[in-house]
Amino acid sequence: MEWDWDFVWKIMPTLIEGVKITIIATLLGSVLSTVVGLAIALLRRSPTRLISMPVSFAAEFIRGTPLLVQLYFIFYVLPDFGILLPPLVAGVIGLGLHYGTYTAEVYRAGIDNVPRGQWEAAKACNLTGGQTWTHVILPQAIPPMIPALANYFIAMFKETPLLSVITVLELMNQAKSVANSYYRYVEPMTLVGAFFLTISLLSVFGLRWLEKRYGRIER
Amino acid sequence: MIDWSGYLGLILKGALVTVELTLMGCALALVMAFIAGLGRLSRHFALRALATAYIEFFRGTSIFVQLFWAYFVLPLFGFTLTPLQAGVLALGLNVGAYGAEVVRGAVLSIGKAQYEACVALNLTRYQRMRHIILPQAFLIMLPTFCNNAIELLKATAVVSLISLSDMTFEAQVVRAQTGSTLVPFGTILILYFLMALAISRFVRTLEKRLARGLDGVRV
Amino acid sequence: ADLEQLKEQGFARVAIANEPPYTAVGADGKVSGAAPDIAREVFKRLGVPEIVASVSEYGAMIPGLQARRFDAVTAGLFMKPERCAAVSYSEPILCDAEAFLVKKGNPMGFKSFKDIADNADAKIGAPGGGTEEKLALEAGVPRNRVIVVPDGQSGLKMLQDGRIDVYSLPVLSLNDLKKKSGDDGIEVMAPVEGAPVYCDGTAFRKQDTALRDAYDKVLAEMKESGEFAKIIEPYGFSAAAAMSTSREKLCKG
Amino acid sequence: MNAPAPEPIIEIDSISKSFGDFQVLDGLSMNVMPGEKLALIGPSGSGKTTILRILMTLESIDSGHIRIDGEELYHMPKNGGAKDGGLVPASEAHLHRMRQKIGMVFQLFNLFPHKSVIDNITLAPMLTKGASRAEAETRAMELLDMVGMADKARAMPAQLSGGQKQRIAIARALALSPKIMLFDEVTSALDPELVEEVLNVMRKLAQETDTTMLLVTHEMGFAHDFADRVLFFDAGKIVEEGAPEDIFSNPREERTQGFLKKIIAAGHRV
Amino acid sequence: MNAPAPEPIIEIDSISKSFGDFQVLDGLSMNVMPGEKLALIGPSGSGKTTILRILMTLESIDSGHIRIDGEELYHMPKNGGAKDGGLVPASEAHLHRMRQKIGMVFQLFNLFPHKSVIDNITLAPMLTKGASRAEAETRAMELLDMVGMADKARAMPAQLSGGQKQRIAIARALALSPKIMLFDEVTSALDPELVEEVLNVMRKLAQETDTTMLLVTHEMGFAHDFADRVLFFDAGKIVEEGAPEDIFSNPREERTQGFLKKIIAAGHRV
Ligand SMILES: Nc1ncnc2c1ncn2[C@@H]1O[C@H](COP(=O)(O)OP(=O)(O)OP(=O)(O)O)[C@@H](O)[C@H]1O
Ligand SMILES: Nc1ncnc2c1ncn2[C@@H]1O[C@H](COP(=O)(O)OP(=O)(O)OP(=O)(O)O)[C@@H](O)[C@H]1O
Ligand SMILES: [Mg+2]
Ligand SMILES: [Mg+2]
Repeated sequence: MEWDWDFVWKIMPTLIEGVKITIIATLLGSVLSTVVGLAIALLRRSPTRLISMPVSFAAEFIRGTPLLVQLYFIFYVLPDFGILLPPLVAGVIGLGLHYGTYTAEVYRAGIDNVPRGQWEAAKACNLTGGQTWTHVILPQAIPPMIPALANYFIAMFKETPLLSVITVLELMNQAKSVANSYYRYVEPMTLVGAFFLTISLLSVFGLRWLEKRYGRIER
Repeated sequence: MIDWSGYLGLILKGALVTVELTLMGCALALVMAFIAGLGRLSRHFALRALATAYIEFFRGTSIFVQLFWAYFVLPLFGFTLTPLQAGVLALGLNVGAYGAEVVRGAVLSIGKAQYEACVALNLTRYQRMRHIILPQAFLIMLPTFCNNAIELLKATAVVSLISLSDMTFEAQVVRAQTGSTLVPFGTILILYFLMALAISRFVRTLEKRLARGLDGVRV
Repeated sequence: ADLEQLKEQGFARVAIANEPPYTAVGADGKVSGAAPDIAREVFKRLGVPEIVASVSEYGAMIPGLQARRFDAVTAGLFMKPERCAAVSYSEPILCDAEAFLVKKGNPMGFKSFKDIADNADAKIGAPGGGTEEKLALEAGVPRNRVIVVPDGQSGLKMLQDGRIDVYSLPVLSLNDLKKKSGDDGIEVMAPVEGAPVYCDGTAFRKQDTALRDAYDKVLAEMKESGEFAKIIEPYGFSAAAAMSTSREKLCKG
Repeated sequence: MNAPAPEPIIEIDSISKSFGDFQVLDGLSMNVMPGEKLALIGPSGSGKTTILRILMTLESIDSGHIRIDGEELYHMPKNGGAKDGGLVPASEAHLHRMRQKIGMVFQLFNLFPHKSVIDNITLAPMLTKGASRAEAETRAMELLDMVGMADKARAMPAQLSGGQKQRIAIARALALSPKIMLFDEVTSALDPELVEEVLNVMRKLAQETDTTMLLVTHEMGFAHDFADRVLFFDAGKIVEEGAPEDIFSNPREERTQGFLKKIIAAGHRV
Repeated sequence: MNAPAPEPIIEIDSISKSFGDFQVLDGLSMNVMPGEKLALIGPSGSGKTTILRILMTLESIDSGHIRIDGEELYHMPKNGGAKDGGLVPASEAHLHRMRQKIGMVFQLFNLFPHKSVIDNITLAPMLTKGASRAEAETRAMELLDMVGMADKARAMPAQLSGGQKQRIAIARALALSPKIMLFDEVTSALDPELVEEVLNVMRKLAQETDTTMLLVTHEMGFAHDFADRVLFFDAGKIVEEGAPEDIFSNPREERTQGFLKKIIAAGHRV
């Protein structure tokens, strides 16, 4: 089967429609996972075991099971319990929750990497808990996390094809739909691969820059 | 009346395929991780370039695209793989690329001090790697390898897309035949989680074994 | 593959869909259903004792055939001119008409794809790359109101949850879905006005016409003898419909 | 003079502290008078750091009482101050109030690496005392002057040498004007050549202010010059105490003698 | 005695070394005689560590020559030894052979944390000299005896104190029986109380073996006792050298005087 450029041009507009959805889903998913991750990280540190234990278990459970299956659950099972979400919203929630459990680990590591001496110095300066977090710990913890967070956003981007099972017409779904209508797999799949590869290679440079900019804090 | 026990048997049969895929995929990923990870640290430009290309390509393109390629496009070039082979190949190569970065990072994280002690003791390059760097680096790799293995386990769900009858696939079959979503998908969620748990238990035991006597070395 | 090869290996690899009653998978994992049952019987008479069926997505069937992953597709893959150009079909086997699954009483009054296009609020669910998707688009339903649904159960669920207003599949598939759901709040609207009756055939690789011709010969004998009807009618399919048309007619469109 | 004998500013009353199975302090008691300069010396692991950390509320105590300036540190009156004599464990708010009286300088400086020198110093006054930026900066510049670092006000900590960092850390602690200052081996992480500049600042401090100071150190020579009183610790107990001349020249206890001998042999001047 | 004057075991011949723009050594020359014990002292950043690291081939040189035991270290004869006088940069194999003559002990010990004490010591002899395990262990036990650590042969490094780790590091370097031993501030990372045990081992070593030793230290008292000759470095140059008595009691150069004064003021004994 040989490569057909005319076919490529013909399907391009359809694929670009898919790209748009893919990007929107990734951006919204990133925002949600950033928030969810911080919430999980802070709740897991709670001294109350009644809070920290269930949160830990839920996070471990979500992290140990495939996003694909979780999406099925959110989209097809939750309505039985009265929760009916539009496809894109369900997809963003799935991505956000799933990747939130990863970003929670990034936050945890970032917070743990702030030396104990900083907590103690904050106490010796008589700062309150809230002041310690906002003025001392988070400003030091967050910049070094940025590259790791960005890494997960890129991974999330590459998992958006899963949203096709809940009828979101993202790039992969558009490509499959095109492939199904014309019985040609090579061009759509290769284009999708090339697209992902391009974004990923660009993001490698972006990440390098982020690492240089935020990666280490001088002590 | 639905024969649930029979359908559960079907899902368990799928679980076996999932386990098989995970084990073989992990084995391939481990081998690739060491080859490419050490390749990136090589003195020879060609090896470094090759390893980098492999890593960036497989990390850059989505696992979905890789699967579709391995399954639908490779045969057009004359390589016909069974679904299982295609699945193991795509999963192993994909996760191996991520593992390679873990290997590289761990080797680099063994400080310059250990490297210098080796020079002072007149060990050769190979002896240094074999006796000093890798044994210490491996311990550092293990936790991340554990995460990678769980990632691979979860990614096996995607092979249902190339009609390999893994657990997710069988759940979809059961869903179509019985009309129930909750039961098959609830079951596999739990099974996936148990498998993930088994992986982390195994790695943690291994880690404890290897770390014996090393307390206080790693923070 | 040619017949000799298949005889030698002792089985034929066929792609089936995960869609009752075209295909059914028993609790013991055994594959039955109208399409595989016919294929099994025909191949047996051709001297190929067994079929190995693998469930596949509709969209993946023809590429899989081309990539030599299957020797044949027996899955309710309806004959249409474009498909006839891509594969070699046998004579018609399972015929079915398009139908709509709607809420009880068909509240929006859909009789045809055109009706859906005319109702700006209506959303229709259809399998990706399937006939129904194409019919809907051709009737003028805009892309954003045609929801690509991965499988029958998902479509049923989305209708029940009000995510779509109508779900389109062949009559028998929808009947089966409705029966399994046990839901009295939905009904099957058939036949859809203006939608042609479709028939599937067993699909072979484009160049495997010799195998296809051998297959046709046995199929014709079975139709003649009434065995054909005996196999497919319990699943609800009509043998008469299949025998009243031909590949030639269907492939012309 | 006929003024009544002043009250101790720190009263430690038979406190105990364990880490897991390991008992670091077992019923320790001691008093410190206002303005007193105290040196705590003793072998590694004897609990010197632990005492300072307890006073700074970085560790809690298992039993006993500590009074700072006449007020309980780890306890507070039941019923919000009703004088029925009952005590309950201190709330975070109580600890917060008590910490205003105490400042601490750490071995590893613990400057905030993401803030400039002046911001390190002004942060706490602005946040905890509600000082305006202008006030806080004026005071900070005075302190920087005192530690000889006025020209580095806008530098980041990473650009400073260890000795400079430690002088900033001292200024930061002083910015809150605590009544009590705790110093834990403030020179032991410094290059030998940088030690002197920090010790000079501390000598000045000891002479110029009447702040109460507790100092843990291995620099016996400095302890000698600096302290009004020296406490020798071993295994969580005060083995010997007295004026520096007595402790360093005529140690009574065998353990003290042994310790000083070792330190001298290791090349330190007394 | 009429034996001919022995050849120097180390000849350093106007070597230069820069890190980026920063020139650490600029045409430095010096010789060391076999069996000599040399102390290198001088302010921080003066290049003492760099010299040791260059001798251990941990850094390369930009120009100049070094001869160890009469053989070029960083160069080798062209054409595999043909005596045409031409030299080319040393190959890895040449460096490997030359390193057999030199051992080094680091400030931070650099023990292999995943190997027991005895394995740390036997590893290199078994790998680089092809010693059998039995031979290597016999020799290791002798060395452990010498450093007073025979009872810790099976311990892991993490279970040892700093002083114990450093004694193991010394034993490990000695296990290869190098002709030259390099020590870079081997006590400066230790708690003051642990310094003495390491210095004792080194004194013993200096007396008992005729290994050539180069020692970088800030412990002036120890340098005084240990060394046959003291070199005072500043900014990559030898400012002054001589017998310890002369250098420490009557330093000629102003820079030396200033340095020693500072060190003494910081509380170190000379
Ligand atoms: N957080 C902790 N957990 C467990 N043990 C601790 C902890 N902090 C201190 N210890 C132990 O308590 C003992 C006393 O420690 P402390 O730091 O007070 O000693 P020190 O007198 O300051 O010694 P050094 O001169 O070495 O600083 C030591 O044995 C130490 O190991
Ligand atoms: N790898 C390097 N890259 C850049 N500069 C270096 C490097 N190693 C050493 N230097 C610089 O070279 C100079 C000499 O360093 P060296 O470590 O030899 O000094 P030293 O005399 O051992 O000092 P110290 O007493 O502090 O150990 C210093 O200014 C140092 O900053
Ligand atoms: Mg201490
Ligand atoms: Mg040095």
